[in-house]
Amino acid sequence: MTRVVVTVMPRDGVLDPQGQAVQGALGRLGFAGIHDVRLGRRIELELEGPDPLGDARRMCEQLLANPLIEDFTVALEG
Amino acid sequence: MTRVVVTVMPRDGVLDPQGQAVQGALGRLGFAGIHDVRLGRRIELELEGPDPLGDARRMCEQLLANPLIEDFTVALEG
Amino acid sequence: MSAPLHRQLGLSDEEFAAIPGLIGRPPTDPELVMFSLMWSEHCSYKHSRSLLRRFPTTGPHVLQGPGENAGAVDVGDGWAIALKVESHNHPSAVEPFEGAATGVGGIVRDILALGARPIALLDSLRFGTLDSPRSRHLFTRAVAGIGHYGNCIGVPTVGGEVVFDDRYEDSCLVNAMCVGLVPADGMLRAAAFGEGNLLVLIGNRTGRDGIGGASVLASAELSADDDSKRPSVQVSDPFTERKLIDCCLELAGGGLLLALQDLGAAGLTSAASEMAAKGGVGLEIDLDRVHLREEGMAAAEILVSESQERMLGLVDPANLDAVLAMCARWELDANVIGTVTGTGNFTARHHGEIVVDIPASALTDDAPSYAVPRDPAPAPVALDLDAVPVPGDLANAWLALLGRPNIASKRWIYQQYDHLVGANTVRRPGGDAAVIRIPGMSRALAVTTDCAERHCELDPRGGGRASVFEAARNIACTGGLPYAASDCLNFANPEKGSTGWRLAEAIEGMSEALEAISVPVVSGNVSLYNESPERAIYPTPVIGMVGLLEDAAASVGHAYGAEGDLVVLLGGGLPRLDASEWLGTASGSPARPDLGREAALVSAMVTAARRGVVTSAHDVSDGGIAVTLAESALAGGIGCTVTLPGGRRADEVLFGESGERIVVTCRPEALAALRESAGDVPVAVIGAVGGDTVEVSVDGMSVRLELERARDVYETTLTKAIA
Amino acid sequence: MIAVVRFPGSLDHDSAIRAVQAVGGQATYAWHADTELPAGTRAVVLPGGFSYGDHLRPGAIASRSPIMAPVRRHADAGGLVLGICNGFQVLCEAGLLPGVLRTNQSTSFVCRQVELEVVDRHTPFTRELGGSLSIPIKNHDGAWFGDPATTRIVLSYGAENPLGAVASAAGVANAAGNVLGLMPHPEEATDPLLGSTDGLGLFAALVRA
Ligand SMILES: Nc1ncnc2c1ncn2[C@@H]1O[C@H](COP(=O)(O)OP(=O)(O)O)[C@@H](O)[C@H]1O
Ligand SMILES: [Mg+2]
Repeated sequence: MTRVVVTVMPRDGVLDPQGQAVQGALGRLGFAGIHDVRLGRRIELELEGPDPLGDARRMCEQLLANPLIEDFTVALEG
Repeated sequence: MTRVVVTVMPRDGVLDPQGQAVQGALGRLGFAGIHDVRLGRRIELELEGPDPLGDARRMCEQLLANPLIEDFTVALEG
Repeated sequence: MSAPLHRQLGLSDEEFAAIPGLIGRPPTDPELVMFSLMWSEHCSYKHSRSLLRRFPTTGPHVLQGPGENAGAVDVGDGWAIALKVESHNHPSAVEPFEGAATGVGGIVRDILALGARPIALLDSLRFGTLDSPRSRHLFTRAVAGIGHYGNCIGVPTVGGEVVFDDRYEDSCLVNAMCVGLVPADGMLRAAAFGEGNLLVLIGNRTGRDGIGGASVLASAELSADDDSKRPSVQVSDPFTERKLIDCCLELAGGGLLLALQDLGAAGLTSAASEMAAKGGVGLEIDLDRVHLREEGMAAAEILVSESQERMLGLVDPANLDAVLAMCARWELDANVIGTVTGTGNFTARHHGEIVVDIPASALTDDAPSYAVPRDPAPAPVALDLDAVPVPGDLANAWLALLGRPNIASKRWIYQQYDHLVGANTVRRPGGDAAVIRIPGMSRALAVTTDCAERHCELDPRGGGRASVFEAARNIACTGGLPYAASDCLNFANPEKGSTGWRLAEAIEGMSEALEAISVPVVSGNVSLYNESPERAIYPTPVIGMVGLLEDAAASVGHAYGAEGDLVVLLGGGLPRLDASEWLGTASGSPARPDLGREAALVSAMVTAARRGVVTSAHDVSDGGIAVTLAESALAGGIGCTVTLPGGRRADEVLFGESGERIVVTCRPEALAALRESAGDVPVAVIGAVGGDTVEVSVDGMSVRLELERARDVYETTLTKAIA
Repeated sequence: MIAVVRFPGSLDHDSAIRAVQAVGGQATYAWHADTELPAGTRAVVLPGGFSYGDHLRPGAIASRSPIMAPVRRHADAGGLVLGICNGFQVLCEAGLLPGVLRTNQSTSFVCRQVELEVVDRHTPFTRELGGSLSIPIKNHDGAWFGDPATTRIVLSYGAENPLGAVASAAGVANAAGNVLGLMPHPEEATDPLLGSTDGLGLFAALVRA
C-alpha cells in the first residue's frame, strides 16, 4: 500500500474567494505582512497497485481536480 | 517574503464524510484498490516578517484549524 | 497564416467593413474587440431582435418593459415586481458547477440593477438522458452550482423544471429566473445622465475571467475542441454577491444612486456603452482606476473581462464620500472609474493614452440586424395509433411512467436548494407553482417556469401556445392571476434549416397565448446555436411567469385534503398521445391549444380559487391525468376513486396529454359554487377522495395504483438514476 | 431589546427580527464590527446565513469578529444567546458551545421539514415548549460532532437523524443552559402560512428573558 498526497490549488489568475476571505480575516485578527493567501485542498490517498502515482494522476483528471480552474500535483508521501 | 504552506487534515479517528464520498465516487469511476481517502486543506501564505513559521502557527491556532477535529502542520515551501 | 483579427473575433467581413463608417476611421484593436463582443448574437440579438417585437409588452400594470436589465410590473400598495429569465447554457456545458452558479449570479444582478431586492429564483434545465455519464455529470454539477449560489446569497430557489432528453445530450440548457421586489417609485434605470456625474465600479476585482466569453462561449456552436475554450471560465463568489446585494440596496434606499447597471457579458464594455447609449451621453473611463486582480492586463482585457460580482453605479459627486463609505462598510472594493461627458462617445484611457473613442451608440444601436431564413419545417405526420401497442398491464405501465426521470419527484433537486430563506415561502416546490408572500403585504406571488419542447418541435406555434398556457395553468392552480412573463428562447442555429421559422412561429404562438390571457412579456433572453454537428435541441422557448394572489392565505395546493372531497375535471381538453411523455418522442401532431378555451379555463380556475371553493388543484400535463391523480394523492397521503370518460384507448385516456384540463377537488356542498365559478368551462365530477389507492375506471375496466408502491417509485427514481 | 447580530453574509436576520416581533418583542441589529451590544440588549440572536461565505469552516471567521467579545460577556453574565444554523456554527467556533458542526452525511445541502424532540426541558429556552416541534432545516454543514456524555443536548431529530449528527443532536446548550444553538430554523416556523408556528416558542423565551 502506498500513500499518495494530492494537492489541488486554484490556478494562477483564477479568482480565489476563499483565500481572499481568509486573508481579510487574518488581517482583522491583527496579523500583519500577509501578502497573499491561497486556499486549496490536500487529499491523502491510500492506494494499492503497481502505479499509484499514475492512478492518482488519473483520479485528479477525472474527479479530484477541476482542470479549468485548478492545478494539481501528486507525490508519494515521505 | 516567505511562502509558508499550512496543511490542515481531519484528526485520526474523526469520521470524514467528504473523504468517504470521494472514495465512493472514485470507486464508481472504476478505480480499484483505494483503501482510504482523507480530505483536508492546503493553505499557501505569502508572509513578511522575522518569524513566518511562528506566525503561521499562531494563525492556525487562532483561525486556520479547529483543534477539536483537525491537526495542522506548517512548513516553509521548498 | 492566421485569419484576420476581426474574423478570429467572430465579426464577418461585412460587419468589419461597416465600422469605419460609424466611427470615422478604422478601429483600434481594443475597439475592434469591443465591437466583436457587442455585435455578437449574445449582446446584440442580431438574429432575433426583429422577431421579438411581436411579443405583447404593454399593459396597465407594466412599469418597465423589455429594454432594461429586467422588466417590472406594479403589484399595488406602492410596490413593483421585477422579473427576468436568462440562459447560461454554454458556460454550463463547459463547466457545469461554475457555469450554473454564475448564471444565477448574473440574473440576480439584473434584478438588482433595478434597485430591486431579489426574492425568488427558479431554474429551468434540460439535459441528455441520465444513462449518459456526461449528462449525469452536467445535471448533478449544475444543480449543485445553482444550489450553492442561491443558498449562499439567501434568495430562495422556489421552483423550476427539468427535462431529460437525448436531444440535449450535446447542448444542455441552464436557464435561471429571478424575481425581485422594489418600491414602484424607487426603481432604478441604467441610463447615464448629467455631465460630471461619476461612474463607480463596486465589487470584485477585475481579472482575466471569461475573456472572449461572450463571443466564444455564447455565440458559437460548441464543437470537439471545447477544451481550448476552458480558460475563460468564470469562478463564482456568492459571498461577494450577497454583500453587493446588501450594499446596493442600502445605497439605492438612501437615494445615493442615480443609475445602476450590472456587468455581465462583455463586462465593462457592455455595461458602460449601454448606460451611455440609453442616456444619450458620453462616458470617459480611466482603465488605470479599475481595480485589477492580475498585473499587466491589456486595455482590451480590462474592457471586456467578465469577472463576476461587479456593479456599476452612477453617483452624484456630492454623494461620492457617502457611497464609498457604504462600500467600505460592506468590505467591498469601490473605485471611481469614469465620468459622464457631453460627447456621446465611449472614451477609455489606459496608461494616460486614449485607447478607445467611439460613439457609444455605434456599439449598441448600430449593431447589425439580420432576417433569419424562414423555411418552414415539414408538417408533422399524424400519429399512427395502431403502431403504438396498448400496454398489457396498465397498472405497471402507470407505475413505470411515475418512475421516469421526467415525471418522478424532483425532490432530489429542490432539497438541495434553500427554498425557504426569507420566511415567505407559502407553497414550496413540488406542486404546480410556488407561492411566496410579498413581505409586508397580504398579497402573494405564484411563480413558475414551463416549456412544451416536444410540442414545439412538431408545431412551434402550437408549442409556443402550450408553453404559455401550461405556465398560466400552473399559476392559476395556486389561485394566482397570471400577471407578467419573461422568456428565454433556446434554439438551435437560426441560420440553418427551419430554425429561424421555428423561432418566429414559437414567438407567434407564445404571443397569441399571452394576448389571450392579457399577460405582457416584460423581459427575456435569447440563446441560439444550441446544436452540435450531431444534433440540435428541440425548440425550447421557456416561459417564466408570475401570478398575483390577493390573499396569501387563500392559496391552493395540489395535495388532496379530506376524504369525501369530490374529484372534478375542469376543461374540455381531449387526451392524445401525440408528443406525450408516454410516447417519449416528439412524434404525432398534437392539437394546437385553443386560445379562447384555454384562457377561459385559466380564468375559471382563478375564480374558483379566489372564491375558496376548491380544496386542491393540479393541472394535467406530462404523463396525462393518471400522473396528475397520482401526484395529488401522493402529496396528500390519501387516494381517490375515479371514473374517466372512455370511448378511446385506455392508454390514451390515462396517459394522453393536451392542455385545457385541470383536476380540482371540492367539498360536495361546494360543487354548485364551483360550477358557477367555471361559467362555460366544462365541469365533470369524476370521483371522490379516499382510501390508500388511486383507482381509475375507464369503459368498465379498472386500474389501481397502491400509494405506497407508487411513492417508492416516484420518490427514489432520481436518486437512483444518478447514483 | 433583542440584538440580532449581522455579519457580512448573514441571511436570516430580517426573519429573526420579524419572529421576535411576532411574539411581541422588540429587536434591533448588532453590527459585526461593533465592540458593544446595542444599549438595553436583553438577549442575543446569531441568525442563519453564510457569514463570510462559510469560507474555511462555517462560522469560523465570524466567530472571531469584534462583536463576539460583548456577546461572550453577555453569555458569561447569564444572558440568553440563541444561535440558529450559521449562528450555531459561530457559537461552536467561538467556544461558547461544545462541539463543532461538520459537513452533512449526504455531503450536500438539505432543505426540508423535520420533526424535533425536546429532550431537555430545563433550559430557559425550552421550559415552555411542547414535546415535539416541526421546523425546517436548511444547511450544508449541520452534523453536530462532539461528546454527548458531557454536552447538554436540548433538541434531537429522534431516530431519523437526517444530517448524521452525533447522538442525533439538533440543538445543544452550554452547561448553564443560557446559550443554545440549533441547526433547524425556528424563524421559518412562525406563521400558519409557512406551515408551522412551532418556532415561536424559542423567540418567546428570548422576549421573556
Ligand atoms: N429544476 C428544478 N428546480 C426546482 N424545482 C423543481 C425543478 N424541477 C421540478 N421542480 C419542482 O417540481 C415541481 C413539479 O415539476 P413539473 O412536473 O415540471 O411541474 P409542472 O408539470 O406542474 O410544470 C415544479 O413545480 C417544481 O416545484
Ligand atoms: Mg402543473
